[in-house]
Amino acid sequence: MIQRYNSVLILIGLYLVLAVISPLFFRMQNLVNIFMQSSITAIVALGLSLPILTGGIDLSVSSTAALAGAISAGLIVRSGWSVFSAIGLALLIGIGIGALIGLLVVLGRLPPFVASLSLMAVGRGLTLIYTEGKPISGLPAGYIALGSGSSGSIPNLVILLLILTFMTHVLLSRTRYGHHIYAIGGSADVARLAGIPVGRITISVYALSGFAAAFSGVLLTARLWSAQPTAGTGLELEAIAAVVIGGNSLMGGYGNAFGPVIGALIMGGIGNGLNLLKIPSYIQQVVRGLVLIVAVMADFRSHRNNAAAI
Amino acid sequence: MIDRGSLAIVFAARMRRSGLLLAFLALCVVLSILSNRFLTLPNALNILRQSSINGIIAAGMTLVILTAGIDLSVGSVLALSSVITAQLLVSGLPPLMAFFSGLFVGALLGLFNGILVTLFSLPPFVATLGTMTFARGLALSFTQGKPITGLPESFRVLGTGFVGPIPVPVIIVLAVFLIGMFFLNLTSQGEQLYALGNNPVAARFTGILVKLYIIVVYSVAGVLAALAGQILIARLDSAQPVMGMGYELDAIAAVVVGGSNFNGGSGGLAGTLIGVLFIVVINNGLNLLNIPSFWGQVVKGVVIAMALLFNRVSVQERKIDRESV
Amino acid sequence: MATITLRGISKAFPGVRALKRIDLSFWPGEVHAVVGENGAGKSTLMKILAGDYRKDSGEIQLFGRVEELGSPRGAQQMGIGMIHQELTLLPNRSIAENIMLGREPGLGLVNRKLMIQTARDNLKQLGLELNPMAMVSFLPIAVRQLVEIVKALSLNAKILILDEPTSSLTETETRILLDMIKTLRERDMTLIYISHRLEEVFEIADRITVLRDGQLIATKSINETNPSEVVKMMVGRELGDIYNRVATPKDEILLEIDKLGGKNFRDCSLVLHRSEILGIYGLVGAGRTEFARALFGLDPVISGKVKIEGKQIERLSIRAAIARGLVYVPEDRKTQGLFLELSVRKNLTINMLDSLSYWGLLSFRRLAEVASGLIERLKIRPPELFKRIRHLSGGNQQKVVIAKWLSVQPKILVLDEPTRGIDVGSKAEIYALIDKLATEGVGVIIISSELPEILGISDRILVMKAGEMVGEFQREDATQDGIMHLAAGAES
Amino acid sequence: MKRLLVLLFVLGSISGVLFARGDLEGTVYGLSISTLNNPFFVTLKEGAEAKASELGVSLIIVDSQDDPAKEAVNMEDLIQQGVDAILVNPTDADAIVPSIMKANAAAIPVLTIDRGAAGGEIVAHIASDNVAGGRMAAEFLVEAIGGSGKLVELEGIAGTSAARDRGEGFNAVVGAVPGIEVVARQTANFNRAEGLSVFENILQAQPEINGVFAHNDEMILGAIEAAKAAGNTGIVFVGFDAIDDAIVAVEDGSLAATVAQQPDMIGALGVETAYKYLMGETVSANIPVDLALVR
Repeated sequence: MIQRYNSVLILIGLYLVLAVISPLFFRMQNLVNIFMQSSITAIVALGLSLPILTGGIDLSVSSTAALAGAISAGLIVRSGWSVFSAIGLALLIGIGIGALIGLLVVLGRLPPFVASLSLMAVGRGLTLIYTEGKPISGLPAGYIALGSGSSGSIPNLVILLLILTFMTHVLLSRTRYGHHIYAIGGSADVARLAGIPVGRITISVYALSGFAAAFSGVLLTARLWSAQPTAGTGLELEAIAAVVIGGNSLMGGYGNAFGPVIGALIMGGIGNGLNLLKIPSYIQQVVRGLVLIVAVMADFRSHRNNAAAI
Repeated sequence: MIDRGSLAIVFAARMRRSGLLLAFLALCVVLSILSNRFLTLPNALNILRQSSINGIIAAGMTLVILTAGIDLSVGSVLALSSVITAQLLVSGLPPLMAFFSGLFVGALLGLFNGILVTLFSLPPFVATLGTMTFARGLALSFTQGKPITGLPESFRVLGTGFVGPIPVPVIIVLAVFLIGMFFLNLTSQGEQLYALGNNPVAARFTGILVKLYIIVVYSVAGVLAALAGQILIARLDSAQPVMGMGYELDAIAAVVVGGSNFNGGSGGLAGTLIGVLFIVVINNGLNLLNIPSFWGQVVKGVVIAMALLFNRVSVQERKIDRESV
Repeated sequence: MATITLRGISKAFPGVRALKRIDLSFWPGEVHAVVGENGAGKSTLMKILAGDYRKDSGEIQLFGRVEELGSPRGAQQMGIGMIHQELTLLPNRSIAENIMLGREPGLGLVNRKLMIQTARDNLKQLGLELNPMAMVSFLPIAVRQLVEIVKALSLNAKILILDEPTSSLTETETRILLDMIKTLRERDMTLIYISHRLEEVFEIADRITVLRDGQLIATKSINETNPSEVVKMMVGRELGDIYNRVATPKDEILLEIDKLGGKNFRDCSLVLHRSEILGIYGLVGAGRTEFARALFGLDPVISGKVKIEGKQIERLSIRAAIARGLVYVPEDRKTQGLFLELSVRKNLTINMLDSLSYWGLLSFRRLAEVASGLIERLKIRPPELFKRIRHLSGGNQQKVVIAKWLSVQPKILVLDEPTRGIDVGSKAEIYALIDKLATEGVGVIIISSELPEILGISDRILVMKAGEMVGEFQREDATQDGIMHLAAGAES
Repeated sequence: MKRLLVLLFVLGSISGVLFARGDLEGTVYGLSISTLNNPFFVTLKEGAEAKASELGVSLIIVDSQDDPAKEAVNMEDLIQQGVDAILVNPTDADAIVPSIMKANAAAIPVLTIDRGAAGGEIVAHIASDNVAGGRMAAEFLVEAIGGSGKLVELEGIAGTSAARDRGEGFNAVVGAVPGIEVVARQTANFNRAEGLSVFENILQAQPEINGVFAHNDEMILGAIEAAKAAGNTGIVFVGFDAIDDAIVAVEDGSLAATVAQQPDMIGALGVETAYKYLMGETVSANIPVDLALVR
């Protein structure tokens, strides 16, 4: 059980160190900032953690986010749709892209890596075509409030992240569906023998990942007050890193809903700390790479002992 | 001592990838119908030359994926080794020494990856993601974000020279693949590499030095990424810290399109070579047909997915009768 | 009324006729053993019953009604439970989650309390006091097997198919299981029992069905038959004593181990002579496997000395062991011994690649010759060089694992559970091979939890308990009771 | 646990060393740059740094790596540190608006450099005009090939403002000249290696090309290498940005012209304007920096 808390320990340790060396770090506003800054990566990572739990992967999240942001913004600004229905359609498109990856994986038997890589290219292309390469701005206040507003002193983004984390936690640990996701990641054959509809669930986790990606795309658009055709570039690697740093296994079958969020907060904290410490951007990349390695090293030690014991 | 029988066996095994080969040939036929410029000798050489960078990287990536690993750092390794080589060249080091120094940097970074993966048991994805980030940062801070230009002519032969009608990079990439295929298919080390990719535990029980092999494989991937970088800077006459971004995905795509799978132990360089050519030909076709860049990505994604599906269907049929017995 | 009646069940795979018109009935309250060599069609028949395969023709009646089983799920719902030969538990999930997999209580949301309680009740029915929240990966293999059985029983199955349920259990654990099977028979369940261990079959089965080459040879009441008749029906010929020992130990000492200590074992000493077959018996957890692994250099050694042919080995390592002619055949052939996706040829020759290279190049002709030689020598079936090893039967896979070491001309062969889960014909062949190797001067250490095997094959038997060597028997003095007494340890 | 301690130690020592040279005294300006992976912006940054040390103020430089989301994070971190002014070189005119409004709310003056912002309160905008630059390049190119012929346009990263504006200016001019035909329009992502391979491919498809315009110098330099390798002479190449390599190429004649912005000047003017503003001087809202054609 100890390794479950390993990433939490790393998170706390990291934040303490940063607090010691930068007086600005532990200000309430700064901590809220970190939460807010990490929330979009965290939401993508939450969704992405589902295919990863089944032993798959989804690289298309970055372009799905961009496409969903662009379409929701475009429908409102260009076609006069209501905020609600525009976002609804964008989320549906995200689900559709995810489901398509799932179909390619399940029926086409393509490796998830390539299936989602292909759709990543397609999604990026469609975004550029739809936006004609230009950002879409002029969004109504209701839309913008999603990503930029706050309720009381807590930013909406943080509230949404907490809700989604809680929902994912319940989904994974309390629902039959969640149990079946773990089962598929542990062994698809075992799951099949237990009468679990492996194909359908596999398709659905990609759909959920697409949904989370689309939702984060909408939030990103709301945060930036405009839909960017190049939004989310590199988001997939960041989200995967968050999932792994949080202690979930890339091989599937092991992990929980808090891991991806903690992973995102660790990375967000590092980025924020490096900025507050005024570390030059090139050096930041060096430090970030090394910290990633060290953090995962600390986390994986316990896993390894487990594996050796068997 | 290579007898004809063994070559025939090797060839037969390679032909299992024929589904992909067919898809590739189909793509070429379609392109030559759509553009009369496609099927010309200069364009063929052109395609081969453009395949050289991704080809060399993908060759290393194939080895890594054979061991059930992955190397995301190749693009950054390429950049860091290239800027160091360029700096050495500009400061007057003899080209040959600069060249080998660059390869050495690649080997060191690969070695680092290999050690993280084996001795520290890090998942290859994370270990190489870390290297990818920090090596890029090193390349940027080494150059302060600026290109290094003005490489000596004798070095540039590596990228721009010809042997007869054939560009030097084409010769290098073919040499890399020939040596690699030779090694993988005809030597004991190659066969052991497949074995350890298929089941590292059993390989260890058999006395194969699994960790050493894996470290060597990552180092080779690093050297090859550096070699690709040397060719690239020789062609461009300049080294930039931002070179090679996204090359890891291109290389992985080529390897996977070429039929290797992430579980390790299956696939090979022949497939990768077709995979590399496949992707270059798509890009070449998009340019020849002057397809607007927005649509280019859509076409690329769809074509790759279709090719894989096609390949999967043709493999599937054979797989059924083998598995059910 | 019969619980299941099979009429004319046939099944063919491309190129192979796996089952030919099987007619068979199973009754409530009976333990019905199905035996046959690997490839005889037992697994195919059971998979059809479990809904895993579809039959090509024939009909299945359940409680008198003709049913289509459709899927594993369908079979489960009709009351057919199956325990597979390979463990089907998820390592990273709790016992409760595994037992209740696919049937988690509650609508949408899982009622965890109920799930854990149900799991606990199910465990209790088998007399197991396990924490239902414990992760399966932390359980010993034997306990996992018991959980597996609990899982199947908890399905309220009327019919339970047990496919080699005892293959990884120790004697004691096997007893628990067999007692449980007897209890279930009292409850009028139909138990279909597949095993290679005829002594178990004769202990608990009421009727016995023999399959060979996809055909039903006979179904007999247990009182009407005897083990040697069953073996004869299985292999289709008379199969004399399967432990036919010819080799006799020489005086020359091959291996001398002095107070070796490591993880889970300590102060283990032994001597192995040329041409000797030394059995090591111990219950699961006695440290037998750990001892063998350390000897082969797989795990670190804390103390002790090892001499091979009089020369002390300074640092134990796999390569040092192989160089001195000590080789190890691990207990789990699929995960530790075989390259499942590679061909028979590649598996067989993995140890001799370097010696069959000329100027760095492999000679495929020589490799094929050597592999063909081994295939012939060990009667590996089918005799195809390029078949993927995954598609061979367990017995033939095991032969490959042993065969690959023969090429390095081993002097000392350590075999860990060499016949687990393989059929009697292959067993006999492996015993004959071991004896032949001993005749040629190889010293063999055989680790096994099957007492008849240890008694039948060994010249000398060492007993391990709690990490220590607690006793030694010569072939003549060894008895089941004597060994069990030491291994189970009445005094502790 | 031991690993964790190691991690803490590593982090502590890295940041301890770097923190030791931090200086909170004096006026501090934040400089948010769209990307430091491009020499143009590196030069801009250096111009700003030089001016800052001349004026005795300190600069905190953050790099958005062309990612608006990262930019938003960086801007928040700058605001959090309570800088006296923020100079921002936005990744995108629209996406920067919320960040600027946050700075406004925190009463931190904001200046935009090189690229503008679509909203928020801006003290001053210091930039050269990309659309005008595109026009300038087109006019030169049309004249250089004698008023008619076949042109190729190498586009920047699709969706970026630089690619958009330069393309817009260029196409506005060439579209109006009847004898001019743009035979290929392909993206090479502002990247020299891609400029090389994309132009190689275009050379295969188009036997006759009179001139090439690329949205930046990196791509045009790649294209020149491609033409050299193919032995293709007589093509007029025009780039954009006037980076050092391009100037060398103009001098040796392989590049006909490049549109010179003065990034160091833009950076320096930015810092200077902020300084003046904080000293209480009035500054004009729009400070143009001259463009020039280097030929």
